[in-house]
Amino acid sequence: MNISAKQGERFAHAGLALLLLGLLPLALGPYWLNLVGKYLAFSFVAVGIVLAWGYCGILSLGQGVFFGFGGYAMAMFLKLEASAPELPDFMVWSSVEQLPFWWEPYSSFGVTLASIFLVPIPVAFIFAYAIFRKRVSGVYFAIVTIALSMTLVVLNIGQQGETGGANGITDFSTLLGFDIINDAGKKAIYWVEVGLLLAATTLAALLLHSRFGKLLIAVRDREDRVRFSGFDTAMIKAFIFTVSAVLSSVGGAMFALQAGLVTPSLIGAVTSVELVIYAAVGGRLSVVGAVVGALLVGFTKSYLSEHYPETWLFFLGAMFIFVVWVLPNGLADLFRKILRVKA
Amino acid sequence: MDNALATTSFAVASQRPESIAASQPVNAKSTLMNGKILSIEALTVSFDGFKAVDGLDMSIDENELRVVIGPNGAGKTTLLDMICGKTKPTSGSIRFRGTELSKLSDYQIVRMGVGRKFQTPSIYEDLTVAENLEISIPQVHGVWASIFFRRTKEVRERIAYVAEEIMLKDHLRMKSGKLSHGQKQWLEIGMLLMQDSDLMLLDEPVAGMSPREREETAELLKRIANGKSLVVIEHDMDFVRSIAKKVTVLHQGRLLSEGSVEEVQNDPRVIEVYLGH
Amino acid sequence: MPTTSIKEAIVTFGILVMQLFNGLSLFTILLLMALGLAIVFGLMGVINMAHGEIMAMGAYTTYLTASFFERHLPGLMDVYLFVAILLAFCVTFAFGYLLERGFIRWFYHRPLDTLLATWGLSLILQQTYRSVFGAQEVSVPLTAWLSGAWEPTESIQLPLNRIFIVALTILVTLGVWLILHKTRWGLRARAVTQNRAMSSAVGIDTNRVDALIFALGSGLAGIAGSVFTMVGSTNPGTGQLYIVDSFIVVVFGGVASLLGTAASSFLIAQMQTTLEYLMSGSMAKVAILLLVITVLYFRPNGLFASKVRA
Amino acid sequence: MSKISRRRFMQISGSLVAAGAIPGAGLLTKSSFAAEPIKLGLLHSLTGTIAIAEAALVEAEKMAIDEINAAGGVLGRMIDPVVADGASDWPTFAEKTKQLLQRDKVAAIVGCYTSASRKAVLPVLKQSKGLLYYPTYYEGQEEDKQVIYTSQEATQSVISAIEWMAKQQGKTFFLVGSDYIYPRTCNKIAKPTVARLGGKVVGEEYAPLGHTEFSSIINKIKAAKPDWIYSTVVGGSNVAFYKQLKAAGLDGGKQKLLSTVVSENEIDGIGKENAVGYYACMGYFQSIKSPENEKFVKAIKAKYGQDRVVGDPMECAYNSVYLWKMAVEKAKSFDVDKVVAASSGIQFNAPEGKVAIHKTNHHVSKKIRIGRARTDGQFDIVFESGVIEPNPFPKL
Repeated sequence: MNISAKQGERFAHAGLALLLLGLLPLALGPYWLNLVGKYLAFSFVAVGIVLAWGYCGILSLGQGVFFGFGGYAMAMFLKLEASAPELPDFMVWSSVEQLPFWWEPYSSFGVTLASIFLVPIPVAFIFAYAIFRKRVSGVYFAIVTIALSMTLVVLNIGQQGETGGANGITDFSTLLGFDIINDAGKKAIYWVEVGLLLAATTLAALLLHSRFGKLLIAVRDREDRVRFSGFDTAMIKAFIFTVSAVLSSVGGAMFALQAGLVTPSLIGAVTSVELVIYAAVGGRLSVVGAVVGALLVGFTKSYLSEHYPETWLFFLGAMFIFVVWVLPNGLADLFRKILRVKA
Repeated sequence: MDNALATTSFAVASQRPESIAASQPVNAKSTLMNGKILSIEALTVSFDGFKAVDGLDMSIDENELRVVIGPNGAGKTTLLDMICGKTKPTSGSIRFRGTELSKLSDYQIVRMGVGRKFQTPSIYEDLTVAENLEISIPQVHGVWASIFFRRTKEVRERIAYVAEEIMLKDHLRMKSGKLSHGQKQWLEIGMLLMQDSDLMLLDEPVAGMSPREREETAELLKRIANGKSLVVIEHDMDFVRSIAKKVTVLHQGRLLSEGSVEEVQNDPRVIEVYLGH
Repeated sequence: MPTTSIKEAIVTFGILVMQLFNGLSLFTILLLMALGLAIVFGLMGVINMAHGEIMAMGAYTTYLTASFFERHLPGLMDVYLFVAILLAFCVTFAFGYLLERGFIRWFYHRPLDTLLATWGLSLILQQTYRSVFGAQEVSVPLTAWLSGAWEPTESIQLPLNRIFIVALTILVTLGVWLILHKTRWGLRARAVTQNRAMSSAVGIDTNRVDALIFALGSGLAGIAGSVFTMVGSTNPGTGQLYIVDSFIVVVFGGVASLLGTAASSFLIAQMQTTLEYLMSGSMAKVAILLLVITVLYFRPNGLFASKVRA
Repeated sequence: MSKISRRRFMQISGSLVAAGAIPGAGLLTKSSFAAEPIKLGLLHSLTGTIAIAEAALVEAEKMAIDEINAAGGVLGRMIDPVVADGASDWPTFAEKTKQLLQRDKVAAIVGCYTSASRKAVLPVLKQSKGLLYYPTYYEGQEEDKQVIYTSQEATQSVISAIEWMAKQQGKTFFLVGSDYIYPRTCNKIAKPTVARLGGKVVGEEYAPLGHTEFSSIINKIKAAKPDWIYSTVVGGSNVAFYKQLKAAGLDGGKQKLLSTVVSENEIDGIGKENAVGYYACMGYFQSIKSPENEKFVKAIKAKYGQDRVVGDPMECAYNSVYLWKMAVEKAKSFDVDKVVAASSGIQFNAPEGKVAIHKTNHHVSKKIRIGRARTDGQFDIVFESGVIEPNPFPKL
């Protein structure tokens, strides 16, 4: 079967929607569906990484910063709801007697939602634009982002009275009064999550098909040339970085809901590197591939560690090497080859 | 006689560049700077103490096609880098129609109307020829404008026109990475045409081309020069002879000689530099 | 009482001297840690995320050597460290050579993929250590003559093992510098890393040179790992502790510059010891990371990158 | 396990029970599926940074299970351990708890080491009505319905330790810890205790988790010249801290050091010669002289090798399995609520002596001991308290 790239892509998007809306919810019990929900939270980040890294060549090892931000924002709201009218328990142990001022806004769900979507925009944009204007790129950018995420982890753990420290924020069970721990609650969150994710993948695909999408590729391959066509490439890069930051933040918020806790490790370097690997496994040039990659790596991790608790890292490591070595453009490439999609 | 002229022009050039320009016919598109599109004064740049360009004075007229030659390391590419903002000069000034360029960033310089073609063809190999040209459309430089950009009839016509001009109209749908080396060079020139630059800086546009392609390129450049100013760096003297009216010779970051092809070729300093090398 | 105040002053002076020594010591530790990476990453541009695990390999080699000496040559325990350092170098050098030939070289044209593939490798190595040596830490005995401290005055104690590390680092750094700048091989190595095509054209076997540079970098990591058993812990995850710090040191200094790596180690070490004395450890770490970010902002290619013609 | 192998396993274990034929147990195993093994979850980090400390606990737990199975199991059923890897990642702990409770349907879980991992699994325990035996000393401040805490909480060890230290020599203290909740809570308990005893805290320092460079902190200690250093530095940092202390001349001579986190297992990594002379405060030491302990240590060595050492958390992990078994037998049921109810007041003759689960607060009352590290990596026990009641929510 020979199909064009455009057809192939539509096919992939439709397949993804079918998988997430139909097959998985029908086939899986609540335990696995909840795990799928957790992996899907990572797939938001993976989509952002495809946009920023796959298409624009920006390798950020600090996506965890925004993932963590979204997660903590949501968790703070849930924790306040869970402990109201008292202070959150970890504050009590740490002798924090008054709610820190930066917690105040998170007692409102509207503000929490808005901040998950909006706060990353100025933060990511200003940070990225300043850095890209100075032409910090490649590994240097990766190191700056990794240093940033490490800084935040250390700060977060150090301020345990206000952030929950190494324990993170745990033990919340309701969202606006709805139980989010039981199976029905989890399923409702799953539908919201899938809705958001499909919206994100669709928007990402539209973005990539616009002239801006071509511009991203141009920046990735020949940034100089783009500048000498009169573009402020720092602006382009900062924009796509901001988009990926917002996606990460939304993913983090979904993670907090699905996993029922947030911890500093979400912000850290290891999570960030793993997230890049999710995208790489699925295919750094495929939005759908990124989602599938996150699902697949997450599933593999859970499955292997369940059945080979002592040796599963061997398999996981081997899988990463295999994918990078044999399928540099990830599983999406494999599908393209199988379906003979024309480049 | 030739020698004498070259000497005078060199001497004059290093002191008051305007005087030469004044003796040239002026096609007054802009009279802001006595018909000069670009004027460079006392331009110097040093890398860790090494002066790649050293006190250079030079100017380009509106609608002029100037060729810059010189041995390796003469500072030719560095000169173009400074004009287009890729490298910041240590001192001196570069004025484009009266505006100082050395303080602007590269993309701002481009938006003023200065285009640059690099030594090795610098195109987007993962995009098609049409997409390469489309990205180079001027005035649509913002992020949002790019996202909501529509490929209108005008756009398509303009792309078709330029593609015709650069002899690639049959390859519009092709991934540009698959073009031949010469075609890539043309595509990059085409991108400058799309940009509608008034001053085009071309670094070795015929490198790696077959003799036939060189001829076609020479014709192309001559067509372009009708209405735009061009600065071309080139090694191939046959090619230089076929397009140049006026040649500037650089050596060790300084201006060595300036004049017609014959004048500089007979300049003893030029001969010494080339043969002594 | 004047005598107490003099005593106080002596103590304060002692602390000052020891703090300065700490700075020096940390400088050499960071330098030793980053040296291998400066070669592998700085010169070759290979991002090897398993570099930390290669250090751990050096540490485990040292552990095995120590166990062997304890069991079979107890009389020679005093010199086991030298044997261990040498062995650690040889083992990791050989591993590095094989790794480059069989693995890394497939990724030269895609540097960021190296990062991902070597991340996978690092997982495998960690699990290997865990399976072979157990998840717990192993203890590497300290040679008798390196335990304790040199006490020039009553209030100053300078740990002997740290003095040893300072000396060793100076030796190793000097050695590396001599190899790279004073030998024919070093000249070739630098030529290859700067212009592969040209070097190959003038008849240098670039494949061999690549493998040897990578092996040298790995060998240096092995030495570092071996030496760090004296001050730190040895467990399957040891490598992870060092890798990010090493990258930060190398990048901060500006890649492709051994001098930069040295200078950046020095700066970070002095900052860290001073700040840790003045504020809490966490805040000191935050301050240093922020400094790194700021410096990279103003000098995007690191502290000591030279301005070159584009 | 495939169907066939499971059936075979049931046959084998069934015949084992029949052969074991403990009087009384026979009555309970009359129901038709009596021979089916009961699953017990063992949830610890086998990979990642915490595996250093946690992996050994699984071994002790497995040994307890083997012993119990060899003696006929619990309520006539064999215990089938289900090991899960928390991977030193708290969300993974939550995921694995869910797996153990919802898919493997374990009767109880013995697991977790860090407080963070325990906090992560609490909501899951609550949701799925699980039961966790938590075998690690920790900072207290918690009393969850679904958890039995089988090691000492902070007041039990910290207050005893400070009181003992204050009696030995001068009363100035320097507190050093890793920067997270256990050290900070311990120090929060230590400070008023020091004040109550008329002593003085001359310094309090925290190093980031995983820190390996302690020279500046050591200089601060030298400048403050305390009589005692009270350490709650954990994990790999510990190794670096002890090695560097020793090298810097703070070898426990003039200024003494006591830690509430260094057991024999940690000394294995620190190196015997680096730990000599430093004190540790624990509920259990391998060098305790009692028939129960000698048997325990011998069994561990027989199973896992002669050079294995046993530390406090391993012993508590071992106890946990037995405490669960006893509660199940008392409740005559595997039902979590019944087991929890039956746990109240249960006593076990552990290797460390008698430990008893508190009537109400889910913690254990036990003796606390202080030991001084010897050249062979073992401790000379220099102090043994009376039985101390747990007090997870101290008024300070």
